[in-house]
Amino acid sequence: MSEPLLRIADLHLAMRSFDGEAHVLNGIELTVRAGEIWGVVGETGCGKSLTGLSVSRLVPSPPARYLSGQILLEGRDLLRATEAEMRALRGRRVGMIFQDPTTNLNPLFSIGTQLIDVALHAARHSPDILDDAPRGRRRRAARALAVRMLEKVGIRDAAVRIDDYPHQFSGGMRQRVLIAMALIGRPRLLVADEPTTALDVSVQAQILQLIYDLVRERGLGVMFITHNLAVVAELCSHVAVMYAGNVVESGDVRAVLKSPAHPYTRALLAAVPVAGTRRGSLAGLPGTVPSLIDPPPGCRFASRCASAGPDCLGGKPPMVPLGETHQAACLRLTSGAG
Amino acid sequence: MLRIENVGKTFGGARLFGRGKAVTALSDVTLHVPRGQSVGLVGESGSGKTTLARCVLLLDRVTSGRILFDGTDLSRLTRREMQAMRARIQIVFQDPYASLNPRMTVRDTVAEPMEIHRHRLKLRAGGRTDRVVELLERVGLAAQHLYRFPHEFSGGQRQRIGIARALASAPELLVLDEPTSALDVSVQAQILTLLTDLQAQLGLTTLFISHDLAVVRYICDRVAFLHHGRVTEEGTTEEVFTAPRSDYARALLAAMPNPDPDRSFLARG
Amino acid sequence: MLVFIVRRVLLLIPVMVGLTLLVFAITRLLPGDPARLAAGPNASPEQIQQIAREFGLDRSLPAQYWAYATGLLRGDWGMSIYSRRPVLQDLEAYLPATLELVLAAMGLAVALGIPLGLLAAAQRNRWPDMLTSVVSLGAISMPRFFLGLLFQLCFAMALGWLPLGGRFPLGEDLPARVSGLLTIDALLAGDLHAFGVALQYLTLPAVAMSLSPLATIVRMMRASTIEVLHQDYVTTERALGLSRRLILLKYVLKNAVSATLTVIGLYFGWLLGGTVLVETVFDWPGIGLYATSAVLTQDFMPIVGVTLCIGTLFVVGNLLIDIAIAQLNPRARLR
Amino acid sequence: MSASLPRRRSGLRRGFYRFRQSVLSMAGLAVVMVLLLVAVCGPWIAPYPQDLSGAVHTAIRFQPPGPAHWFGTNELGQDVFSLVLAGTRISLLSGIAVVAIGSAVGVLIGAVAGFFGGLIDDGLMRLVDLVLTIPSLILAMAVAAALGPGIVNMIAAIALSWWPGYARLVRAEVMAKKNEAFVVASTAAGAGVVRLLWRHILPNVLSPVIVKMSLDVGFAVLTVASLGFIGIGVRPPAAEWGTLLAVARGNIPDYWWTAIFPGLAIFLAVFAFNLLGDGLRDLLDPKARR
Repeated sequence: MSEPLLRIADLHLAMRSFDGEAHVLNGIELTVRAGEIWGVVGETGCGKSLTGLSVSRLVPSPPARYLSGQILLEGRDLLRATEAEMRALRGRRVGMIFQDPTTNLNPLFSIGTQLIDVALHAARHSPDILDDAPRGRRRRAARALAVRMLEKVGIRDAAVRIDDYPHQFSGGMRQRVLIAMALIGRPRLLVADEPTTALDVSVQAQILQLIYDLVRERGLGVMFITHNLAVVAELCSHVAVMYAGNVVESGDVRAVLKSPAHPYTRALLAAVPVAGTRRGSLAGLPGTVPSLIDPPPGCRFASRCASAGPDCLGGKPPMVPLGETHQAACLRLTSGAG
Repeated sequence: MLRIENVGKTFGGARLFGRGKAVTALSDVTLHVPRGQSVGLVGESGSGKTTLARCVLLLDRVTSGRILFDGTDLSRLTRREMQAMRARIQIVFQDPYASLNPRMTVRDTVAEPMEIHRHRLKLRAGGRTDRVVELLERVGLAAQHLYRFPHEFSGGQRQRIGIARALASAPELLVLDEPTSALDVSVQAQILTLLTDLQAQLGLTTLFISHDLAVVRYICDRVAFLHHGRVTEEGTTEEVFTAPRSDYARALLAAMPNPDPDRSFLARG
Repeated sequence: MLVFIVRRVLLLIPVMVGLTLLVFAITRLLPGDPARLAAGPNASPEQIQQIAREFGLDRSLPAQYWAYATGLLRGDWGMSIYSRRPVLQDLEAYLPATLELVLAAMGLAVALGIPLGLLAAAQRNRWPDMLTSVVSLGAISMPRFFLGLLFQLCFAMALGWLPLGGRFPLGEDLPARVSGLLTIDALLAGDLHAFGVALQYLTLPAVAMSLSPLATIVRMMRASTIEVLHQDYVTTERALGLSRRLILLKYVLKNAVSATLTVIGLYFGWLLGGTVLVETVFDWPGIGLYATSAVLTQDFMPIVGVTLCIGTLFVVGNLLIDIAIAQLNPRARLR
Repeated sequence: MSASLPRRRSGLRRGFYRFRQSVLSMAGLAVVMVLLLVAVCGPWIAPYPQDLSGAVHTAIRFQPPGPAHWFGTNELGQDVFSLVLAGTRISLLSGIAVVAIGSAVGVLIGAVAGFFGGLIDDGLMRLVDLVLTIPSLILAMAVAAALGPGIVNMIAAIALSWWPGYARLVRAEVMAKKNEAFVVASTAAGAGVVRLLWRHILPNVLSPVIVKMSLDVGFAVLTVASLGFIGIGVRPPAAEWGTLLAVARGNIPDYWWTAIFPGLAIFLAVFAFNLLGDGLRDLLDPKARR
């Protein structure tokens, strides 16, 4: 097995708010290798976006505070990197795409300007991106690269449209531009935070296809953050299910979705209607997510879990290995069982 | 129950200064919602589904064609008749945060339709509160919630309040405008369950507007696809989902992500 | 862009018509006898009747307005009772001084306000920001005429650094009139001495007048910069590694300035209103001083003329600001 | 992304907290309270009430500030402290009156324009644009000159230039709120115009109006003083800060106190209302809370 691209180990993050300090990430574990597409899935407030932002160290602190843990990018601990070192990695080692394509492009600059600046930034640390163009020719080389990237993400007449402004593109096209921007610095890891949530179903399918093709072609590792299990099933090779700041179950997408082990994963799957779900048989999840300020000890899902007992409040349940990559954090599971 | 016949709707026209460009939102839409059934209206953004809902709710007037409710042409109503009709058609909105007045208590919000239609419903002020409690219990809330404000509730609870308000004037037709799109899946499941229960208990007729094909397939008896203001496909849910006839419906169904990893369209190629 | 400018300039026509309507309404529709007002406090009944005939007060209002508007176009802006000259002639004489003062003050306010606001936003909630906030709020609250008096007391009377008032020393030769703005004319004539003198006279009134708009621009710029810093695209720019400097000085600046310009347009009127006060304090021979002296002598037509003139300046100033915004923001050109 | 369930309440609570924490907002509130108190009972607590009705003491002209006359005396030998105290009433009353009239008219027009839209909106907003083309001080000057001197005329003149700001603000807010789901829900339930505006829309647009009002009282006081300084509006002997300053202009630099204290009074009042308004904005306007 290859050296992991990204390894998040026991990451704890606290977020100060007016009501107190919330323990929003409670020991996240996640490993992404080149070529793997990891779906990070969970409901509102489970910490999936914060985990994604942490990989580029973009969570503002204060109010956030890393309590412990490591984020290893190609073996290097990002939590110990300086801001300047982080900047050298952003866009060049980690690319990011966010949810809303209408608000993530700067409206007053042509898309070319924005792409070129990202390319120039990346080329300062790895000149090979612009084929080692000498100083005076870099801008021209960056523009040529930007046109190639736009063509690659499916913008027709890229050489002309590069000077257009964001409002001249449709939502799906803007998301393509943002993908081009995220990948122009040739990162190894792509973090995509709900990149298709704001799009229509047919556009979503195109964007998923585009991401899938680019990932295959470039051998990227991907962290794909979403709340939509069906999208995970479509695109991802692996999945990590998050609940209240914990990864409760992770592993190969077939293993997790076909034989979910953690009660939360099961509940989540039971809540999604599929072809053949009989009317009235859909099961909602009772109760609410516990407050993350002074959370109850032990398993954070215990208050909503049908099979919880007093032992569940004893401490954070350990990950139980269930298969080659499949594991889940529940006391009711025994090793090896699926 | 509800018959939409050849309805067209065009926006824009003259203003005092300058002229707006006319936009056709609906053209020649025909749709039938039988009593006691749930009809899904599926479309992507800009398909005209919200415009159609507004026309049914008497919030907009159709430009051509007509909408018949229980045999009455909605566009020919007098003011008084329109007012009476509003008690019979109600709506639940998508965004549970925007659909409740932040400065009104739950009691006032749910009681408002009863106040407006007090002459028809013949409920005294005290009787109204009792009826609010009854409605709250029906949607899974309780009397203890009466005098709280919307911000004290979660998204799912707010949506329940919105449903209680929609039921307050004892409507026959309920328009559900993406009622679960803003909710997490576990909450969505609760609301869908509530809706199916209510439909069974009250014999409601519903027009369910959504872009989520899976939800529509789960909850609707019939379904219509709207594309660029036209109905491209209409039929029973079973028919449409298993053997779509129009290209648009086929394309949309193919683009719909499937929660079964073995049936991924990417894997299929 | 050219289409945008042409359309905007054409739109000035109805606005100007509206402006004359408004001024007409002030002179003819408010309670009070317009003829008596125009004739001045010491007029004889015959004079009043004479004016009433000229105004055509016995005719219908639309006819009166038509006569008034065509009169304006012909250059008939009424007579000043005090100077015994046509108001338009007086305005032509006094307007350049006001323009010079307004341009200097506005230039100062924009040139200092935008960088200061950006800086305050970048240093948000640290002491330079807090200090800027309080000082700028104080500056906005400062009556400009009082500030002018304090400046005179301090820099002219106590320290003797700068002249107390006026625009140019009596008895010295003025540079040849080209634009009417003394500093510009002096430079055009190559007369550095005169330029220095004119600048000395200009400094105190311009600073006194610019302080409040300067503070407003600082606050607006700070607020819009902070707003822009919270936009999603800034997160994307940071996530893809662009430096804080590049983001702030290129991507954020343009957005924040374009938002601030809209507000500057609204506050331009505040600045123009201030000329009346500041010119009065510093005896600056512009249309503002002309207006206040007219108030003292109850000379009505000059007041009306100045109102119309300042209204026009406001409209033109806002047109220029709109063009600047359209230059920055491609979407604004579509409107 | 974080759970936004108790957002509004804790937002308001945080606002109160921050308002109390903010020394400046509290100071503004305190000064406004004191000024209002002085405005109510100024003439009674003035040490030399006879000076307010125009008494002249030539023997004690231009006394510098001292224990007998805290702010000194003016060219007529009148106590400047008493005059400044008495001026509070006129300045604050006219300022508050201007804002009250301006906001009442502006809210009504803005609400009508925003709610009905279409031709009514077009017409009203063109009127607003028109009035805004003349800076308020200039418009007030012209109108006051046409109406003649007097406090009531001055207030009317300023209010005439004051309402368009409210009309614009309220129109924009009403238009935004009009399309919010809770208003549409009420419309669909059959609510009439009055119920929609009164119960649903206006309560939800009140916050920015209140913030603007508190900021505007300061600027209205400033405008009143400016008109006084130009020589329009209140005439001596009625004590008004701007008029006091205009008269005192001739006395500087030798008798600076006659000018400094009225000027400081104007500054203090405007500053206090601005601080209060700023604090209120933090408290009530979630968009500005950063």
